[in-house]
Amino acid sequence: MMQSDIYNVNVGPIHPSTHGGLHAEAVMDGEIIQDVIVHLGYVHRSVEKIAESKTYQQFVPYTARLDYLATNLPVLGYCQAVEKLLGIEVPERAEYIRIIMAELSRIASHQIAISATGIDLGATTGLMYGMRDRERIMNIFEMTGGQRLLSSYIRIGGVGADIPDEFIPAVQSFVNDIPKMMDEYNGLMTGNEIWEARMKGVGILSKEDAVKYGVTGPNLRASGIAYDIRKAEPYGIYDRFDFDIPARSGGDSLDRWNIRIEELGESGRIIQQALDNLPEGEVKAKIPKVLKAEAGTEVYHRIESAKGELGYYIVSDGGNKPYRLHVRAPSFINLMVLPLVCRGGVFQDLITNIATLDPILGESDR
Amino acid sequence: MNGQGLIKGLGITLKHFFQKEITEQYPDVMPELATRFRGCLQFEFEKCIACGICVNSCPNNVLSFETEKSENSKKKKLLSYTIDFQYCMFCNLCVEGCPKDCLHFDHDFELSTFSRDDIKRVYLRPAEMDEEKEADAAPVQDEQESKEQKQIDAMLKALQKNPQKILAKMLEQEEDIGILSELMQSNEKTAGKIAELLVKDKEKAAKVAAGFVTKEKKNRLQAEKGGEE
Amino acid sequence: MFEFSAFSLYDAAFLAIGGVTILGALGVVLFRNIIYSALSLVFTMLGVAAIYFQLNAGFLGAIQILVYAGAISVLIIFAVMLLMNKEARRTNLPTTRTKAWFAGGTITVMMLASIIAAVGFSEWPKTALQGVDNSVGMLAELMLGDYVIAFEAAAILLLVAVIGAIILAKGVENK
Amino acid sequence: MEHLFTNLATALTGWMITLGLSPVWADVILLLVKWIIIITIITLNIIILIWLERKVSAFFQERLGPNRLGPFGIFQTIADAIKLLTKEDIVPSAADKLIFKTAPMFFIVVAVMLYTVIPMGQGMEVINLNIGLLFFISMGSLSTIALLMAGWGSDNKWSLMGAVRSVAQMISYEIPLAFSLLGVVMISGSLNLQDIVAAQDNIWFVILQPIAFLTYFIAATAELNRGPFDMPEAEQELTGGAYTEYTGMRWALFFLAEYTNLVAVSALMATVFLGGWQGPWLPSWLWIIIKTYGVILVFFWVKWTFPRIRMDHLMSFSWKVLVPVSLGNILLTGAGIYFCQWMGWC
Amino acid sequence: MVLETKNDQLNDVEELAGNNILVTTFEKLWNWGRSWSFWPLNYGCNCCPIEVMAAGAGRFDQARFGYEVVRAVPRQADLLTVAGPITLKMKPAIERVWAQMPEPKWVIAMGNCAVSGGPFKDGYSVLPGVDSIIPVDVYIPGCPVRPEALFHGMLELKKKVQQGEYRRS
Amino acid sequence: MLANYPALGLFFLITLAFPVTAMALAWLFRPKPKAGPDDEKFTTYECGVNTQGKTWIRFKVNYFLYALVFLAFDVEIVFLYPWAVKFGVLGPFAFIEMIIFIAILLIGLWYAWKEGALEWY
Amino acid sequence: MIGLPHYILLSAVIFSIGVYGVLTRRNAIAVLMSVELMLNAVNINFVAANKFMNAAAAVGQLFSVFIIVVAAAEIAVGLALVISIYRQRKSVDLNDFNLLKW
Ligand code: SF4
Ligand code: SF4
Ligand code: SF4
Repeated sequence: MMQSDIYNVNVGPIHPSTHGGLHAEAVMDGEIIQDVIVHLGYVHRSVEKIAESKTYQQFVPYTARLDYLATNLPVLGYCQAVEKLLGIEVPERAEYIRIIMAELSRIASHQIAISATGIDLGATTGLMYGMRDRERIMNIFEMTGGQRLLSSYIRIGGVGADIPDEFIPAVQSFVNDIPKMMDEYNGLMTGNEIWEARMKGVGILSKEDAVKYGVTGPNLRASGIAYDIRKAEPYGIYDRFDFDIPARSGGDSLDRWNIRIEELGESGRIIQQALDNLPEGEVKAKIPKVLKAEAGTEVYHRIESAKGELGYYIVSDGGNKPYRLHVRAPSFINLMVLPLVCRGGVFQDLITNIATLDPILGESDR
Repeated sequence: MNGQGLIKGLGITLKHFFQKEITEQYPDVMPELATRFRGCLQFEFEKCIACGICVNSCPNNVLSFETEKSENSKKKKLLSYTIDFQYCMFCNLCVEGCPKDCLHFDHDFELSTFSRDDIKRVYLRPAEMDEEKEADAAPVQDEQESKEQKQIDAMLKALQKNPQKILAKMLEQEEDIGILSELMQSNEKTAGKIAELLVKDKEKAAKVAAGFVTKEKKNRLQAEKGGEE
Repeated sequence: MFEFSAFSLYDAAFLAIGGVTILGALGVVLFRNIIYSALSLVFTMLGVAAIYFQLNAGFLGAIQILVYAGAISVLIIFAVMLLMNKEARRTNLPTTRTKAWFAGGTITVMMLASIIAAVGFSEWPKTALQGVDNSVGMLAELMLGDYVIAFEAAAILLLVAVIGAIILAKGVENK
Repeated sequence: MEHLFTNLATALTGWMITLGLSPVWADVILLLVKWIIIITIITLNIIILIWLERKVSAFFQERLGPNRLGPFGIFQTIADAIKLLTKEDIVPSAADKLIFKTAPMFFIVVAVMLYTVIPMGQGMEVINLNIGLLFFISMGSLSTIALLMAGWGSDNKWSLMGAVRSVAQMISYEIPLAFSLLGVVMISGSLNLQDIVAAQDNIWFVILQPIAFLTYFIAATAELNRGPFDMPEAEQELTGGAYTEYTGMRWALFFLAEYTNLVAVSALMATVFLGGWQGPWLPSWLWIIIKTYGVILVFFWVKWTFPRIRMDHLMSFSWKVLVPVSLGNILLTGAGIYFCQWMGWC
Repeated sequence: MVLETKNDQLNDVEELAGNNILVTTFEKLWNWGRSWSFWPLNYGCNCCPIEVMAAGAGRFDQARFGYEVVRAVPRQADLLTVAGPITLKMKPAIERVWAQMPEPKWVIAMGNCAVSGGPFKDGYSVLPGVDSIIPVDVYIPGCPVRPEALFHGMLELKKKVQQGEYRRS
Repeated sequence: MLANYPALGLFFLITLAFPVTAMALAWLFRPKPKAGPDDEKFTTYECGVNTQGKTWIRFKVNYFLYALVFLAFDVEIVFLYPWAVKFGVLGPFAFIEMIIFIAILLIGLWYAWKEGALEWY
Repeated sequence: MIGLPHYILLSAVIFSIGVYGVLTRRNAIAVLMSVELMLNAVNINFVAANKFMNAAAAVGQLFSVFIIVVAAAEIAVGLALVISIYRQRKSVDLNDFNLLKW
């Protein structure tokens, strides 16, 4: 073939479809991507370092700012990690509320993923529908925590306050509408021939590679491994719920996309069960004003966040602040396969792949 | 396949075309906010006991206050309370921690400013608080006098620091407030008088202040005319 | 008021179009940046199309725009994009060989002189321009009537050209 | 009403001749007037269309769209226009200044030239060209050059990639576009657009030529670089395509030209397939406006529903589907006409 | 009194008519157009941009104000919405994008991160507010900023622009 | 009377004035801040970072191949349009000739297809 | 009055410019463009002669149509040739195209 120039194109850091601060440098040969160099650190806010200067409680709001699309999930993970570290028992009712909030967050995150994929692929209307449905979740968050996005509701030892009266009807009606939403996304986007052509066989991540790179979450499940920490190593009270783990085998963008839509339904199922079994009682355990762990104790706690395995590793030196805190951010690890899945594709596939890998830069750069 | 998906998509958008819009018309219609909505952090000076829990629980050093130990009682006296709102992350920890419920979030979210300095709020000790206390306190003449003097000094300081806020209680027009504060800056005597009156007799203070303003206005008008001629 | 006769208007138009076309043509051979040359070529083609329009050969004018300005120049610009490996400003330099310069200059001048002489010395029939633009139909009748062999030959020529060009451009090494 | 504009034109010419102008000059002035009218139509159209697109897209997305400036936000575009007019003009230092500056002008001139041949009513066109249809197609093909100029002149990778892509796309779709119009030409036997409209006296060509209509619609969408074929402005991919480096008025000219093209192509579609100005009750010029806007609304509908197609699918769709289909349509039309003649229907 | 002021006004008008009434009316028109047509370039890399997205979406619909033409390129943008923390690594990019925007241009610092570094003010890699590198016109405190609050900021900016204040570099 | 093509030329000339006027108006009203030629404002935009390598990229040969096939079909249009105009008059013989003509070019298309010239990349 | 000779003169000038370009340009693509100029000049001749001398028949125009076809074929093959040589030589300079020395 005719030799053409190998040239580098910078996608990002300020680019509409890099999900905030990702800088992917595509090495292109004509229209073919030869390699992608991922530059990270544009959103590095030194969160792990900040953690060392904050008490255990004070750090809670920061965790919400890691994966801000699924606010309650990183907070839940952190709180559970600290509870594990300190041996705090969480009241039953709080556990159920937490599950509801966590799954709502998962839905919100997936809806953002759906919307963002929509706009990245040019289906602006898809974005609007996704965001529209997400607003209902935002309302529920505002109802409980007081803020739309970073609701700051889950606390160490439980949740901030009991749910208000209008909470259950709102959640119930949202859950009832989930199948309708899924139909709409599928009708507008998934079933669309253009959509399918843009996604099918694009950015294939094989089972082996996914495992090798440590990819988790929907991306891993799209590659054919039905691995979900909610099932594999149930935390909280997830073992009480009956739900499925959707898995596909292709590992391409379409599968990753479909997995997310299917997970909406599964999350809906979990919320429904939690609503049905919601017990009465306290929502926050009695915890001391100053939390201190024994010196030298350490804990690693992982949960299934919307993006994959989110782990917190906390080391204590006996003070009221963590000695060291590390976050195993799923986005960071999932993002590492971006060059792998993009190689050999065309330029537009890069955008598709970024969208369907659904990284959150706040989490991966920390 | 074969375009059925495309047609279905067209159908969906067409359906939505005729559906009702979900838009909320914000500036015309205020949004319905949840009761727990956290807009702007408000502080009630009167209730605060200066215990410092809020300051300690805030993750980001948003809150700070100045206290003064008074001689006659062991209690700390709160002089000013600062909310440096630009660092707040609306986590509600301070509100939950406060034993006296003097912090709360209201529903005001329209906080935009043209200058970064306007974001910070400083709450100064309102004068009435001390007055009420005085009424309760035992009437020891000398002590009271010295106390009064102190109050006047504090008031003077406050007046110099933030005249608008205090004067706003006496004067209605913003223009007048500006004039008076200017006047006070240039003339210490006036400031002293107003501070004294403020501490002693509120109504009289208002009257005097109004008088000052009208006088100054006249002066200025004349000065302007003179300039023109 | 001025009184323009139809003729003088026509003449002025011819002079303007001809001038622009010649300028464009000069641009093609004189610019040192190949992109400028190529755009200049487009300019010339539009000028030639204008001449066709002036000659009441509307169909040919439209074809000229369609094929030359719309297709051939795109092909040329794409080829330039394919072959660009130098600084743009120095892509279309004149030859360095003095012989070529000499030959080029002489041949051009001689040819121009001889044609001008030939035009000037010949007797030209005093015919006027035919005003009706009906060439489309006539062309079709000729094309599919008397000249049908040429017509099909044109198709074959195009076919061969396309195949040949694809083979050449794609190269043989990937076989 | 029907002959309002034609009568006005005749009256104007007559009046000018009585003033002592020669007919040629009277015609020149009439042409000037027509030009002014066309520019007004274009600008008005743009103002309405941009607003309409924002509104319509909003309704598709269950939003309201502009509604705060003027009734239903109708003055929104005017504000935008004023803003764009007074924006600073930046020419990047790396750009090829001459080409960079001429590209938008070239683009808009080509776009305006399209309006010369469109019949805007019975006997209402700027110039009644014999080869109107072909002229339209050839003028449309010129915009590729303008795009290439913009892409090359900007000296920016996004611009160049966007330009080259859109040119590749436009040339690919020009073939099916031209081929799909052939069927119509075969039936009407003329390239004159007025004749083509007249030939649809009894039946619109969209009924006789449904395949051609569909191919034309798709190809026109691609020619116009509209969604789902909006490669040059693929903001999520190429940030701004060929127009990346353009600011203020220059960018506005591109934008204007795009919408000008949209109206022109829709008007041609209405003319060729939807019976042009023909229609009952209403005056002819109103009919063409209604039909054109109808077509434009469909363009909007398609754009705001579909995701952007991938470049390679886009190209192979043109060559591997549309070109054969449109060629087949020609053969079908030919066979159909012979069948008709044989049956004695026409 | 009333008469006097009227006379004053009349004098003013006469004076203006003498030299530059045209200019001022034009300026007014320009400012009107500019204030109704902010085309934002959204920079954002944390939570606040999500609220920007929400502001564009159906429930809040930025389009009502005519501010929905989000540009991906600084060249056609009028308003740089900085949402989220500015890290040291991002600083040059922001500066460049700001420089590449054509005049007149404005900046909104949205969210406490952009205003002051916000929650991450203790971090070693976060700038103390975007106004340390580029001039900011409107500050919107909040974490995150509600879409309505963003609109409020934009409407405040509109007032400012209509008064004819814009920055020339 | 003004004939068609002169009118066309005239129209073209006036149309040239349109963008020129627009630009002139814009020039009149737009702010012209002072900036040196090396100002950061005039740098090439590439998502906020420096461009790498030359911006004038050499592309793959496929663009050229597309243009090539396009050229062939564009020339075909030249023949098809007169034929279509006269279709009703020319008779079936011309129709068959045209089918042959199209068929020959379709061979070209088929060849290009087979050779992968119609593949993007 | 403008007549046929003027058109022929115009075409002569354009043709000569084309010849000059062919002989003095170094870039192969520029040479091809010059050839296009020459072909166009010929076309002008054909059309002008047809329109002035025998307007009833369109043979001249038909010939220019064929010339357009030839020109298209020429430029296609020519450019492809240049590309294929470029692949070997990494240059479009005609000075480097001395194939016999190869
Ligand atoms: S809400 Fe949180 S950050 Fe804000 S002042 Fe209270 S404790 Fe501090
Ligand atoms: S916690 Fe409440 S009472 Fe104590 S200092 Fe803070 S505001 Fe005052
Ligand atoms: S201000 Fe708060 S919500 Fe906004 S980006 Fe910063 S941390 Fe996120």
